[in-house]
Amino acid sequence: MPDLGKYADAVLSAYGVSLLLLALLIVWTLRQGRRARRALQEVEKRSKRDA
Amino acid sequence: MSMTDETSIPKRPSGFWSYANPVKFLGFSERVLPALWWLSGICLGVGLIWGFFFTPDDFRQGSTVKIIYLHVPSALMAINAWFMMLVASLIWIVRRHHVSALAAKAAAPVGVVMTLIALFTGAVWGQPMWGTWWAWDPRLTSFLILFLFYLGYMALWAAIDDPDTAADLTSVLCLVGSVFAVLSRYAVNFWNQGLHQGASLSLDKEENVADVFYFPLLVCIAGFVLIFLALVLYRTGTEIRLRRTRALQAREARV
Amino acid sequence: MLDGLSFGLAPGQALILRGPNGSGKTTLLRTLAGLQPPLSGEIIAGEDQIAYAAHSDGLKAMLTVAENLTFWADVFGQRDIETAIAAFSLEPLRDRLAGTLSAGQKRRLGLARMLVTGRPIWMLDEPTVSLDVDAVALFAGAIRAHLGAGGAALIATHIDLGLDAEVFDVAPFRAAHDARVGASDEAFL
Amino acid sequence: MLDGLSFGLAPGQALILRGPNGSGKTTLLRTLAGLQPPLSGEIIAGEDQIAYAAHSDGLKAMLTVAENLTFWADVFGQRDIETAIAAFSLEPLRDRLAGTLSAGQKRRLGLARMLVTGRPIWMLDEPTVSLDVDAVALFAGAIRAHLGAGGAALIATHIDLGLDAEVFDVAPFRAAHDARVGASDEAFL
Amino acid sequence: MKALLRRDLLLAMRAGGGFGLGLAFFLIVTVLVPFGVGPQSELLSRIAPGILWIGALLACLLSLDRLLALDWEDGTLDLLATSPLPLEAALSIKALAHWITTGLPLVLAAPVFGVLLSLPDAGYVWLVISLALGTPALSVIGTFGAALTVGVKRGGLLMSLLVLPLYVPTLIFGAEVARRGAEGMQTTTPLLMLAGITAGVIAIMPFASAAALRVNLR
Amino acid sequence: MKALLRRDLLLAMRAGGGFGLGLAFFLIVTVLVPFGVGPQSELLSRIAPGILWIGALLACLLSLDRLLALDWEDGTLDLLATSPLPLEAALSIKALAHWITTGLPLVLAAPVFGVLLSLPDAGYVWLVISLALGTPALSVIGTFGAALTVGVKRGGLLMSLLVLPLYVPTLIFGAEVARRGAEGMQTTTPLLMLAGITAGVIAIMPFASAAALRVNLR
Ligand code: HEM
Ligand SMILES: Nc1ncnc2c1ncn2[C@@H]1O[C@H](COP(=O)(O)OP(=O)(O)OP(=O)(O)O)[C@@H](O)[C@H]1O
Ligand SMILES: Nc1ncnc2c1ncn2[C@@H]1O[C@H](COP(=O)(O)OP(=O)(O)OP(=O)(O)O)[C@@H](O)[C@H]1O
Ligand SMILES: [Mg+2]
Ligand SMILES: [Mg+2]
Repeated sequence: MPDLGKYADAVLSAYGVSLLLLALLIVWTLRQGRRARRALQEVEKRSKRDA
Repeated sequence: MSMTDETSIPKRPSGFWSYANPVKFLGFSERVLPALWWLSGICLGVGLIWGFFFTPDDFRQGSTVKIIYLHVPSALMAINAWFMMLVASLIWIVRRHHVSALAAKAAAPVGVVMTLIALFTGAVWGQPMWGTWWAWDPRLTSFLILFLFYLGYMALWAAIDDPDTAADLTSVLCLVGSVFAVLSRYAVNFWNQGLHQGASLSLDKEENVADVFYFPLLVCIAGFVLIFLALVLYRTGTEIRLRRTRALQAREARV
Repeated sequence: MLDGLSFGLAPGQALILRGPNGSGKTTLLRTLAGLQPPLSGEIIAGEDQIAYAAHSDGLKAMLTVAENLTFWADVFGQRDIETAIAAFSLEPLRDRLAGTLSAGQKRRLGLARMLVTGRPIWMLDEPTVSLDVDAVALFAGAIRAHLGAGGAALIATHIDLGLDAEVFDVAPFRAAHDARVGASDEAFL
Repeated sequence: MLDGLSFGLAPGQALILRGPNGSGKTTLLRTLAGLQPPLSGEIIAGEDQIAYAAHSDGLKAMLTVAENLTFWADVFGQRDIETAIAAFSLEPLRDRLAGTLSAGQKRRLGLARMLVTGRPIWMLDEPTVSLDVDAVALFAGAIRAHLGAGGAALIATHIDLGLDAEVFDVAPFRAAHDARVGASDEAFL
Repeated sequence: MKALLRRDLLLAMRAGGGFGLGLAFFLIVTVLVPFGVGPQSELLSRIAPGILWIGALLACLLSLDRLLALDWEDGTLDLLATSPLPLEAALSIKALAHWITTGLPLVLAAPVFGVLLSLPDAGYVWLVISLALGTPALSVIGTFGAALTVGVKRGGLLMSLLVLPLYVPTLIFGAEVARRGAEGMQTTTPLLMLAGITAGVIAIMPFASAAALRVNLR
Repeated sequence: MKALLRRDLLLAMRAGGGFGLGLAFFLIVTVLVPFGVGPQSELLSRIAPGILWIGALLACLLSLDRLLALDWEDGTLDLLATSPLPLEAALSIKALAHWITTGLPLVLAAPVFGVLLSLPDAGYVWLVISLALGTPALSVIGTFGAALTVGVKRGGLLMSLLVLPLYVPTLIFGAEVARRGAEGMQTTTPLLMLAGITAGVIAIMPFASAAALRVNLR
């Protein structure tokens, strides 16, 4: 851990919040993607069965 | 991915424009995405760790200079994301490729998060450097307006049911909003007042920041570019699947 | 929506469009009027020859009958609203606010609007909705006069107007794929 | 609107309301449901026995079929939505957003809503609009089951449901004065 | 009761923008002010509490439009009125849902926007407290306005005119709490007044709203 | 052209509230501010130009809702689009009508409301000049927002979100003119910028509006 001196708060919060936002975005994106994939598979299965 | 074994796909042009075909696009993104995820992870990891742990403090800014590794790449990408959306919108307007419109839609949330990161890190950096969280300087101001445009853009997509209408209208909005994207990048050149840094990354070596900061910064920028690409590609795939689900459901509803 | 459909319309001729609900008559008329781009195919005869009357009349409740007509006449660069008023016997209603008219009277006013456009090709979407028998006769008379003066008319309707016009049934031209699946969905199927 | 009209409804009995457009059927049903105060006369049987289904269904496009039903079940203090789903064969549509249903499917969902209210007296305003033949049969079956379980139903409709119900024509009871003249105008006439 | 609340929140989330739009409007008003009055932070910090309160109030106001109108258009209100739930309760629940989707995000986001207006450090706590206490009153009063104008076509501006005067007392005491807090003064008196207004409004307004709505449903 | 303008003005007068509502909203916002920031006249007079500009802007914004929606609902827009009048011209005229019914009354009434906020004497002239020069831009930009959202049900809040960022430059320079005028400073630069924005917007925006409206009419 480098010595951040009196600006430790600023630097750490900048890194913390940014990485958190990025992580949230990635998690949200992946979850949405997985859900969309599942929904599509379901409908495709159904439409194949009907066809 | 069962969409690939659909047989009734009409013949489309080859070359670059062939990726306008949703199926072809999905296949492509499926292939390159793993590499993109890994590369962006590596670049971000290396760049941020290098920047955070292994660079010296600046003689004036102290340790706050480390914020540069987040602030500059995210601000850069926030603006570039809008330009990417602009290009995608133009392609949609001119050639009416659905994938292009969906790519613009998919990029917006990524762009907002980049904007938020840039705003936050900038504010946190500004407190020690300028003595204030926020100043109404031209670059900051137009950047904030760009943020509002991102919100409006996403809200407009969400509000309109018909996807083609939504794509058209958001394209028009994107065009108009580009004014502010340009301003937030070049406002410093137009008005030379304001607190914010001018170009410090120009290729002209004289104006650059010192090398110790410069190289890790470049790696971080690469990381942000790559993660942006990965996210947009993945999200575009999601949008395509959602549209296909919708189309199939609409066909079902008839029966 | 509709596939492989083609027809021409000569001056002095009327064409009646038939077809079940949702078969695409309104869509066809809107496309011809230039409000929607056709998916494929082309329209000969400029848009500026066509006057279009939709399901809704575009009348302002707070303007009088005469004011409504004058407005549309001005927009189309015409001056004379008297023939239109006479043709649909709107004389007694002249200074009533359009909002106080009954549904049938409103419709008559909406049709009178076609006369003040001064355009040769009329496209009418279900013009006789909520008209009673007398008014339908008035309307048929107006159409005949218009055709006699060298105009043409394309009318989507479910009832018999007593015009000796060609009838064109759009039902057989329904595209094979389902109408509900909009053009935009197709790329994803 | 309607004058001198009176009728009773016993458990297990259905009554069909007939009458031309604008004769006051909807108004009568809304009055009975307690949404409008009657001008004169009285309603025996508490409002809290009555479930009312209007022209519009009160469905939310952004909720799924099951969520829509669960909501109304909760509001009426019921739990069971399965019988309702089964009665109108909504099972395959269960997790579809109501906004993506076709008009007929929406209507079926709106009718299934009656089942989850758990109330004995159903008042239905043109329940079969936009239903096809199969769905009408489903609906008639649901009505029969409801009557069999001791419920009652009051149905305003223009078509024949194939129920052995009494038919009640409201037309003869139209008030002498014009319906267009609202009650509030009368004081000034 | 719970069902109605759950449904309203679900709809706000699904329909896109239920939560976001009010907040976005608040943000915009806050951003506009420095553009309007100029960016001197000493001036901004003096007017910050008041402006934040006005912004919150306008954001609340503009989202009232959707509070009842959508349910009115698709017939839900008719059906709710014939359900076992008393209309007063239903409207209270809808006001609560409106508060959760609009007021609560405003309360939570207000400190962030305070930064934009250089709110003095001492002000943040009091701003949040006053908004938390005052915004429920805004939602409840707004429900009354919405119930009054639900039958009017494009009644948005009309509703604003009816509702704004009713908002004034809440605004006066709410902003007073935030301003005194920011200036390090005693806040007890306006705080009590604000609490009193909110409590009174919550107790009485639903009856007025239900009465107005019954007339409109007729 | 003239026919459309005449009709829109006639409708605004007959329909009740065309002229009045925007003005009333302006009044209310102006009245709310002293409640919010406290009644010290020295403070008020400093923020008066900015607040008056923001008030005018919000009043403009809220009346946009009716600019196209009514014509959309009753089919007039369809018919106008098939008329010989180019849609760009029709929309410019409608923007002009909107300005006459909303912007112009604001310009005329602003001095009166300036008194409420103790605007310094030197400020009145410049406030009126800046509003007269800036409000046409607000109407034209607003027409674009209205054209974008005309198909959206209850799109009022969404439209605000889209339009407000576009209003920012006008606001910045408009308020700057008024403020500098009130403080007795040089106003040429912001005045030129304001005039430039208005001219540019009037020249370009109608095309964007017409494009958006054509999409919505499809
Ligand atoms: C809330 C405050 C801030 C915001 C919104 C902000 C925004 C931006 C934007 C929009 C860019 C331009 C990116 C591009 O053109 O690609 C940028 C770049 C930059 N910012 Fe900030 N910034 C803020 C605060 C700061 C502070 C406090 C510093 C340092 C003291 C700083 C240092 C830099 C540097 C060095 C660059 C790169 C300059 C260039 O290459 O053009 N920023 N920032
Ligand atoms: N925006 C839209 N998106 C998807 N489908 C649409 C849209 N607009 C219309 N349709 C569909 O297009 C079909 C044709 O509609 P159209 O209004 O042309 O029918 P029509 O022949 O005029 O019927 P009617 O006799 O009832 O007026 C319908 O099935 C309708 O559902
Ligand atoms: N708010 C109102 N003000 C004045 N008249 C009204 C109002 N609401 C309904 N009416 C009139 O009351 C009469 C009865 O309407 P109602 O809706 O009950 O008819 P209905 O029998 O249900 O007709 P339909 O078969 O078309 O549904 C109509 O003539 C109508 O114009
Ligand atoms: Mg039709
Ligand atoms: Mg009825």
